[in-house]
Amino acid sequence: MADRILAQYEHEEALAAAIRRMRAKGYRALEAYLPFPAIEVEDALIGSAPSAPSRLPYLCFLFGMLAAGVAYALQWLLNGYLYPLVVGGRPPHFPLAFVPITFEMGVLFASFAAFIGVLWRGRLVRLTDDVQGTPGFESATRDRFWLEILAADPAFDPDRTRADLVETGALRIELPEVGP
Amino acid sequence: MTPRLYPPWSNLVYRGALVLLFAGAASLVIVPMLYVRTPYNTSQFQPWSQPVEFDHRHHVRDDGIECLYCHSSAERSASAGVPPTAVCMGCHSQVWQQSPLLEVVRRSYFSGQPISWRRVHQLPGFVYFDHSVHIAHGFPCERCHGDVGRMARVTQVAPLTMNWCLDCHRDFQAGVGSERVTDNAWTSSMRMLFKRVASDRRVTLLTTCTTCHR
Amino acid sequence: MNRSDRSLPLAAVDPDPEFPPGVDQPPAELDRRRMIQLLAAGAALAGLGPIAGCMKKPSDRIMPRVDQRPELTPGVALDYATATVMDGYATGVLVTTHEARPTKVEGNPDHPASLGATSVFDQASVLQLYDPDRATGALDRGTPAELATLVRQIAGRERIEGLWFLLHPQSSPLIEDAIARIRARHPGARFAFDTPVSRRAVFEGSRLVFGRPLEPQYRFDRTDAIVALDADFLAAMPNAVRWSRDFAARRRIAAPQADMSRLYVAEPHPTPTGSLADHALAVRGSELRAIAAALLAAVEGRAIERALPAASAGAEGEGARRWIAAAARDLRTRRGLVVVGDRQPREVHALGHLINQAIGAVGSTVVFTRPAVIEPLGDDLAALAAALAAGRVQTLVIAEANPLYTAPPDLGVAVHLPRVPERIYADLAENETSRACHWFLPLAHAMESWGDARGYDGTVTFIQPLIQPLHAGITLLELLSAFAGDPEPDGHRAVRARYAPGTGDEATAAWQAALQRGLVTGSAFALEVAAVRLGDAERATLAAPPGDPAPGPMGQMRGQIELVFEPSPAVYDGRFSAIPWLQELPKPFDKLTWGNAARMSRATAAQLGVGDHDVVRIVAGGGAVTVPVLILPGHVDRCVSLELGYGRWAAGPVGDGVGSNVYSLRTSDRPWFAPAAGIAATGERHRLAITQEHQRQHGRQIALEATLDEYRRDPDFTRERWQSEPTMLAPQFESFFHWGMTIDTTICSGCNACVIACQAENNVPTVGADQVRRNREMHWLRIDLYREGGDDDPRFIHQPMLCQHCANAPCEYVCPTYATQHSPDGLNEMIYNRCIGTRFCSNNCPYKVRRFNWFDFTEDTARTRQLQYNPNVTVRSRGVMEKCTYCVQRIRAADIAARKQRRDIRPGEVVTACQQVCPTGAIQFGRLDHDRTLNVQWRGEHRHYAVLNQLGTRPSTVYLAKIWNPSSDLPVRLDEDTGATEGGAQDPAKPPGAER
Amino acid sequence: MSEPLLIGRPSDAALGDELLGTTWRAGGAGWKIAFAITGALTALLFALITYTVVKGIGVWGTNIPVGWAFAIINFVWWIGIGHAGTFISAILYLFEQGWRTSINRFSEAMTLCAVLQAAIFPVLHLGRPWFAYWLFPYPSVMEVWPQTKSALPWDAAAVSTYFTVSLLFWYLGLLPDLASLRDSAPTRRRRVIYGLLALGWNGKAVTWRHYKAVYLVLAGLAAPLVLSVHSVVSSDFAIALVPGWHSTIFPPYFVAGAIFSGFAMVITLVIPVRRVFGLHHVITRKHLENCAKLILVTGWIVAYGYMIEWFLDWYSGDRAEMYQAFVARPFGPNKIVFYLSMICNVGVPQIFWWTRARTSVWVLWIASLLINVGMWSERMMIIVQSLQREYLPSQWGDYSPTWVDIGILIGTIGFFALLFLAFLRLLPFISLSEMREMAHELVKHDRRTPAHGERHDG
Repeated sequence: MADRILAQYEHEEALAAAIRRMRAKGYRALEAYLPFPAIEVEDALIGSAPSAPSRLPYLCFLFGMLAAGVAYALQWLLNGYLYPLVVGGRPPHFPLAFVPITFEMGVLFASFAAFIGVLWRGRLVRLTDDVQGTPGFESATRDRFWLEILAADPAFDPDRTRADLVETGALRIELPEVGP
Repeated sequence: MTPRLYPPWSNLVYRGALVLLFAGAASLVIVPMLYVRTPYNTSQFQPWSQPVEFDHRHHVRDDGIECLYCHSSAERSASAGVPPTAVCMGCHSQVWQQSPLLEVVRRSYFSGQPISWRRVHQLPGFVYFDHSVHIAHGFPCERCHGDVGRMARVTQVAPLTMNWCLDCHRDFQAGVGSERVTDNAWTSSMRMLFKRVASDRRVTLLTTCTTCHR
Repeated sequence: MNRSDRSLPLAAVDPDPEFPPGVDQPPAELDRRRMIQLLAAGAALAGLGPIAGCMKKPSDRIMPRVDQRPELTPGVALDYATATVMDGYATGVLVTTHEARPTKVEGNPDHPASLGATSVFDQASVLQLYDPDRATGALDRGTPAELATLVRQIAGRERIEGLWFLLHPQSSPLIEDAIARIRARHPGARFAFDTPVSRRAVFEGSRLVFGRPLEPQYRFDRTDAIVALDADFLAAMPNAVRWSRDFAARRRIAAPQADMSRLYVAEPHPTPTGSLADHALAVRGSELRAIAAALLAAVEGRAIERALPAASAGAEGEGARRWIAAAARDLRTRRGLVVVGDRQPREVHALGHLINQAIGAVGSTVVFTRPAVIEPLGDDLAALAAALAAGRVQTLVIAEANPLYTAPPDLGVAVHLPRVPERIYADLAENETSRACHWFLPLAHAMESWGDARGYDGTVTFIQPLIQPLHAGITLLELLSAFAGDPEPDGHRAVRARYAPGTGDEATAAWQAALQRGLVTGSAFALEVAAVRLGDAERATLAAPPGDPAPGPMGQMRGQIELVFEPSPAVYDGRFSAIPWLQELPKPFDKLTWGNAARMSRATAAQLGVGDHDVVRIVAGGGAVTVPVLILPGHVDRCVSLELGYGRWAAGPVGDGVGSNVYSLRTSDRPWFAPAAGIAATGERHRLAITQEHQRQHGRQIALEATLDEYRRDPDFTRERWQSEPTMLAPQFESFFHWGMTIDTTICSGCNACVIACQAENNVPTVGADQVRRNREMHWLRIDLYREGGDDDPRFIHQPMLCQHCANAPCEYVCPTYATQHSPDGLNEMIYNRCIGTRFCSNNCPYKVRRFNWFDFTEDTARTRQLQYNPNVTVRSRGVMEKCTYCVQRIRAADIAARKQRRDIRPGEVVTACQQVCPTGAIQFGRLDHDRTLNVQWRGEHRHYAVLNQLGTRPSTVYLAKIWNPSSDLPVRLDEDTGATEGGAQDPAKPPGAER
Repeated sequence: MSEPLLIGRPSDAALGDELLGTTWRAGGAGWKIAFAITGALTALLFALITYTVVKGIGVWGTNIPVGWAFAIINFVWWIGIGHAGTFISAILYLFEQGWRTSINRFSEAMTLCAVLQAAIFPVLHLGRPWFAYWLFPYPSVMEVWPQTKSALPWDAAAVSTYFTVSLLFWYLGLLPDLASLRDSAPTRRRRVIYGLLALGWNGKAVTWRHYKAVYLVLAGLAAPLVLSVHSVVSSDFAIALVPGWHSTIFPPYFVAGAIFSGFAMVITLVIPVRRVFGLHHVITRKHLENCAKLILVTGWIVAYGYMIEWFLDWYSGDRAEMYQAFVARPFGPNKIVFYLSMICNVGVPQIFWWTRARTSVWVLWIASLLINVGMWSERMMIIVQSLQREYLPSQWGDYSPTWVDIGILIGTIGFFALLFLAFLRLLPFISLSEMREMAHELVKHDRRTPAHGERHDG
């Protein structure tokens, strides 16, 4: 038995309308697949379970500040403490000169956090997943918009849900095979 | 439709491959760092074979000969020096004068050809180490050379890396003031090997670069 | 001499097993032995290989000595007293040896011709020892022969008919003895002593006036007014090193109110002496006789017009007359002295003696002794040439002299010499003449020889070997002894026999003490009474307007261009051509390396329609050469000066083909000044290798100057260049003592001795002409030349420029790896092994004293020359920056010595190489808390300044402004903005006077 | 009247086929020739790099006093060119400039290729490049560390950060298109390969949400980064006291110059690409015109930088600075670069006051080439001419490049072109997902305003 049901729509507005209708019918475990980030779909999904605003920017900020702090501390340690050689009559600990590297390291690690954050939250770094291989699903990265309702949804019932989706004007409806 | 592009198990392979890739890249950095710290790279503990089976244990411990008796220029010169053949023959014209072990020494002495010893402690060319000033400040020989009196074959015990030099140069007092320079006081020297945490790391004439690099 | 004790001589020691005598190994073998030596010493020469962790150190071998020698401690350098000899005149030197390997020459402070300083040639003599192209053995008609066999053959012969010797002038008492013995054994033997830089005219001049050849001994330290007539007594005369020190004693001014000597110089082209002159008069060489005659008239109170008739018309003549009048007044009223240069004819020397007599200088500022050289007026090359032409020479022995290269073509030596039935040649290396001889005997280098020689004042100086001969060789003394019949001549035996005949312990100890001193105390010549023995008629002839060969004061040669020859300040007469240090030495006024040029004034160049680097063809004396032009401000018009010693063709790979051979333009009757038969541009260009192309300051106040009057009026005229600039940085290392250097530009003559001394001490490589053209020369110390005033009448300031060791060093903070950083005792340290070669430090050094190893210059240095390397200084590899370290190896050695004795470093304990060698003593160095040293006292003088002080770099090197002492009769105005206005008006790529 | 950003309203599928199809449609002989030429130049570059490392940097024309020359000029020039890419993709994104969409991927790739060229030089120009790792704070047994008061470690940090962030930013933007390729490329082999690169992207709405948040963050990070990088590069000169370098104006003036040269390079590249791939409806005149306007603006900032420098040199009263500005540069050795930079950087952009110049492809292209030349000359003027005439006239020197210098410069151009051509052939060089987003926006917009074709956008 399939653990989810997938419905295909022609464009993002149809998908957004479908989401609203399905939510009105009590479906909660909704997810959409689409070839570009459509604002209508975003809006329609607000309130469904996985749709909280991304908190990755906070992670980036945290990593950036942490890296900047470490970068400054390292410069102090190496130039100001461990072997405080004197150059050009400057004091070994010379904060002004330590700014550029501090800044750069902050940016670098914030960027790492951002990139790795997306991969992590999007459960990426993989080759395939549960919906890949569903007939016609390759259009999700091309020109079609897909709605997913998980079997875990309390309102889910294979036949009724399919009927509900047909009502929303889905172009096709697929039940992906469960992986071996 | 075509079958699935990737089978489900491919995810594991993919992630494993990526981890290996990153680990490989990291090891390119980490492995050399570890390597330079190995005794192999620093030439520590390598029992070189020498042209003469000279046993320091016998000369130092049994006979009680001071280090400076043979390595006399250590007091006056940057170089500690390996004794001239004549110094060996000073004693061995009297004792063991027939020993086959000393054949190389005798041959050198009478032919005028020097004995070709293998260098055990070698610093890079740009390091100017001066034995005499260390001796004058009471650094025991063992501090750097280990307890040669217990070595059948002399090996290098200290890594002779720059950070090893700096440990003492930062904490200068640690090695000074020993009563007798050539005491075979290995144990007390060991204590000194454990560097006290230097509270003041400011650059001094002992830690500025031209102290050793000129 | 605080660096290391002067140790016992190698007198009675056995041969060093590392250098078995008599071997003639190829260089590669030498290299192996060198490596063994170095490893035995724990010394570092191997250069900087990759030292990263990825390269494991190889295990090396140690080869200790077999025997025990108490005076030899591995790693401890020894200094031996010996001598260098140039054309007969000995300079006492101390040679530093490391493991029996001479590395550095220093002056012997006890020697009167040195006083601790040396010339560039003395410095470079150590590299001559290691010349890879030195002869490795005797040759008999080009095939190797056994030297000892040839020597025995020589010794076996008696009464050789038609035996002639051609030697450089000699002063050795032992050689004098040998010559006497040769004359006894071969009754007809004749000796010609000659050199291309002959001083014969000096002795002819004194014979003319005093009746016998005498050597003037000048007392510059007692002289207040000096008139130098074409006399470069600070650089190009035999006793110049000593005279520099004497001159500086009266020239250096310690306080504004103190007095200083005044110097008048008349010369055709700028010389080190001329650059210190308060009044330099540019005159053609042939005109000096008229100048001297006029000066004599002036000091005797006669009108000078009779002596300078033709001059009374032109402005030039007017300038000369005023110069003569002012000089004469100073000569009369102050303690005066006239010095005549060696290349002037005897008449000018005679006039000089008469002037000195007239002003009462004789006996006070100049005294006379007999000449140090043997037979100063004996046979010369001309006499030999006459004998050659007449076919009277059956056996010709030439040692060191190179007549086929140097002889004037009109003597016909090249034609007649090959007709001599037997020709024997001896020198360090084969050369032009040796190729035309049957036998070639390799001479030993002075550092491999036993011998003696006299200093300029007659002091007997010992020559002792410092190294076992690198190749089989014979000394000149031994060669002459062989001709005297000794089949196994031995220099050591001869020296012992003459100076220490005793054999007891006491005699040996005395002998060793004498050798340690390097000279025989009290052996200087006694002063001679010099009375003028000149009839009135002769006097009148001298004082009259001279006829040919120097017609008219500004006379007959007016229409023609006069050629002036000069021994090269770098390679002398060509005998040092194989020494790369000297080839690459920037010559004092044109900063030209690797070659010579036709130097002339701007007006003359314009007249000829040529500019810098344009090749001209000069015809004179039956010869013709092509040579590039170089415009030299301060050069007299209608005159071209040419340096001797270039254009050799058998000097080995270093010297061959460098520059143009101008000997072919010389004639025997006018060796120094001759009219040019023709000069014409060839249309070709040859880019000369010049290290400094711009000599104007552009108003930047880099090298400061003032007249004595100005200095007295405003002693703090340099205030803008020493007052510290505001800074936000607190000083670092305040509690430590600091090192510092002080350089007095008033007494710096630009003689270049410091440049070579630095090169020798610090293993500075040479790079070759092509790299010099690309601005890649490596000298750590250079002498910047700045020129003020007009092109016709320039004032020169020499500014030795080396790392300034700035307290706030701009180079340090831009280095990403701490390869250059500051030491607590105020040194700007350069750590080669940490350098990755970003060159940011050099870009940011406003003094541009950093040098970069663009290629592996050490690798390109001949292996034997690498034997000269100082083991206490790292040899730099490719890709690292290097620069002056204030001789940090000497500082740290003193530091270690002091620490071992638990004392402080003593004042004067550290002497840098440049300080040690400086003939005038213009460089002082020391700790800034040693208040009683000259270094600190000088820094307290009003006229001190820091170069580019306005940048806030706080240099540790401080300069003293150049003070001029012009006569009130000839006012000099120092116009501060000369350079700026001119520079602004013209193309900056070619600022005035430096269009190169 | 403004030109449209997208001509026509292609369907998603058509747009996809057009923009992704560049990766699989066969190229003609022209491509082979282009690859052959750039490949040969790349081989020349690596041969000359090898030669330099083996023989030493003495094979270049550098000397004392001119310690830096072609290598550092090339470094600054290439890294400056890179700046336009980041400027387009990050700063214009933050300012919601719609016209960036069709050229941002392309410009980012240009950035990466240019920074790769630049990255050759900081290491190659070292006397001992094999010790370049000493610039990084690794745990060394020497216990001597990098000296971070020097601008060179700042450089190392800034350039490596810049390259890394640019790469992440570019790759993140590429993920949806790689997934598209995985799903729609014509052969299985291509789909497998692109699938490996797509990291499993599936277009889930939640991923898109994080993606958009992070994309904004990265743009926000890249914007100050792009300013900081050239500021740091300018510090290589500004922290020194060489007359002609010692100037506080350098950071903003360098940044403006970088963007100036970068836009010129964008135009240089985009015009032929657009023609070759026939993408006139996607990359429209509007895009070119906007680039031209930005060139005019940044060109004036550069010109202002020159003028302020002259003013400060005069106002300082410092003889060395004045000589540098008013004598050495216009009249000294290598003065050609002074005139080239004045003509190309100040003179040439002025033609963009005219709309016809801004919209004429040929004028734009030639002007952009001249500006590239001008900016290279400007760096030579700053670096070489300044070093030729420093404080002590005794050490004034001059500089002329060797054939190795010139070969390496040409080689980097070839290598850059090779990488860029490879990018054009292997990856979608216009962001499909963003184009789709824009196309849908425009369609919606068209529906609201019927008279489409005469609207303002952007």
